[in-house]
Amino acid sequence: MMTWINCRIQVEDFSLAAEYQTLVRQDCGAVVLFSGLVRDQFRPDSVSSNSIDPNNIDQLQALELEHYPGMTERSISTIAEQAARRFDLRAVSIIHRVGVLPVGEQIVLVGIAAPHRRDAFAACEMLMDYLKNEVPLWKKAHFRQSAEWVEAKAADKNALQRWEQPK
Amino acid sequence: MMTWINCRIQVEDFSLAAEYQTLVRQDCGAVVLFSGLVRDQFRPDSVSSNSIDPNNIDQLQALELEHYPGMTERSISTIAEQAARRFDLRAVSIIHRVGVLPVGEQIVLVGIAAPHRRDAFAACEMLMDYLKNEVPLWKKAHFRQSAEWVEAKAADKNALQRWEQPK
Amino acid sequence: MVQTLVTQVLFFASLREAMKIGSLKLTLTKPVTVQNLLMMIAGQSDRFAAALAERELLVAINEQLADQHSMVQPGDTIALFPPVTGG
Amino acid sequence: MVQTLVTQVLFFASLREAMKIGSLKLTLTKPVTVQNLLMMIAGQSDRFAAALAERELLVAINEQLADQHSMVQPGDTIALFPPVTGG
Repeated sequence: MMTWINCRIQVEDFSLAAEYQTLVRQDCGAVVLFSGLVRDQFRPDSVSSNSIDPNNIDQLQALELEHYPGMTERSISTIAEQAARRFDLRAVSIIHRVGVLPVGEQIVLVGIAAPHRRDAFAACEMLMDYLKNEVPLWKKAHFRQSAEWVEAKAADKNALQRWEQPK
Repeated sequence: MMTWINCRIQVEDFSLAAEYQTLVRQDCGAVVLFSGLVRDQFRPDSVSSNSIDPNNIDQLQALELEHYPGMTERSISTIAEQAARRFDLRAVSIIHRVGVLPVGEQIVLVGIAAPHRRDAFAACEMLMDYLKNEVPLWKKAHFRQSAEWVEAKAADKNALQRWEQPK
Repeated sequence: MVQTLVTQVLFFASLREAMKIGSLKLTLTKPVTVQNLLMMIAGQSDRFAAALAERELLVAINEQLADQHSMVQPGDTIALFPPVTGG
Repeated sequence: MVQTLVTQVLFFASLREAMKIGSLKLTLTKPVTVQNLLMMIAGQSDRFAAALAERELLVAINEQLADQHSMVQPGDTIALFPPVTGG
């Protein structure tokens, strides 16, 4: 059974509603959509990092997304194809934005259409775990008073173990 | 932390895009949406059920959804509150349609907004498993030449075990 | 003033169709188990007896899921239905 | 005609900032391991050496993830970067 796969890296925002419409099809009873957004984050002010004074917190303004043009697209297509081989899917859509994204902006969309919900949920989660670990994208957090590269999380790396298959 | 909960039973269609907008909030990095749709189904014609002649298949026309007014709403609110106690969620939206829904129509929407994706995915899956097992809703399948009540699936019942917690 | 407490029993989905009624009313003089109540209904007609016997049944008392051994109080609203298939 | 095969090395994210360059070109006369290549780059300046030493590094050869022991052929495109944080 063929799976329709649509992967895009873009600066522009995307419409979740429009992507949903491209995913829906008559032989699919389940559509799962994941939208990742730039979330309000706070941290102690860099000049007084031991303070718990609420006036001394630095607030995230934006995330800056860098990528490796060419490899990023190829890498996203590869994980989409892996998901399509592993689960019974009819449509996969992955859109990842790059550039400077202020708080509240959409970063990433993963959408899956499948005959049954378990395949759709599993594929969507697997693709998010792979996006976090295997695709050349990097986030820089711009706070009001400073900026720093986001560190990779052990929890994201550990999440990959769920998808390991016996050889 | 408060969780905003919105549960509705309705005959009318819903807009996934509009529900997404109500879920999005600045402290949430993850929104997961599940949309369940009436899917094309085929089965051997009831007058020749042993035949594998492709001309003798009966095609689903619509699902008819019956509910227990009052208990259905209460039961959906209860499972939403259970999910909100168990996971770190900021918004939960559950909409379930009733009445006659032709192939291609939306049946159910479960939407979750959470600071982190794992809570959002888990809550959305848990709510779908509970909707399939604990909420008084019944589907009748109307084929071209016959109609029959949908049987509860063992797989849906087994799925509940994932959410059992040690006492 | 003595109030007669009517116990209403609702049927849904395939059970409603097999019973050929959506609900019936009973007057209970004392609490009974769900199992007792089913026997009382089955005793009213062969059709009811067959409808109740031929499928797995779930029961709700006042909109809360219950089981065969739960007590039904006079005035309660009981719902009987097959396993649910929503979602 | 003898063609000189230039090996391009790309840097991304925090590594790019620490190197203060996005890429550099090397002329390899024979295949080397990724580890050898890193030593060649580190040997060019103290800043390069510090930038490469102070973080976990991932490597891609011709847009495919590789490791320290993978062979780099003259003409390959190499990318060096910190662990990814997209999604």
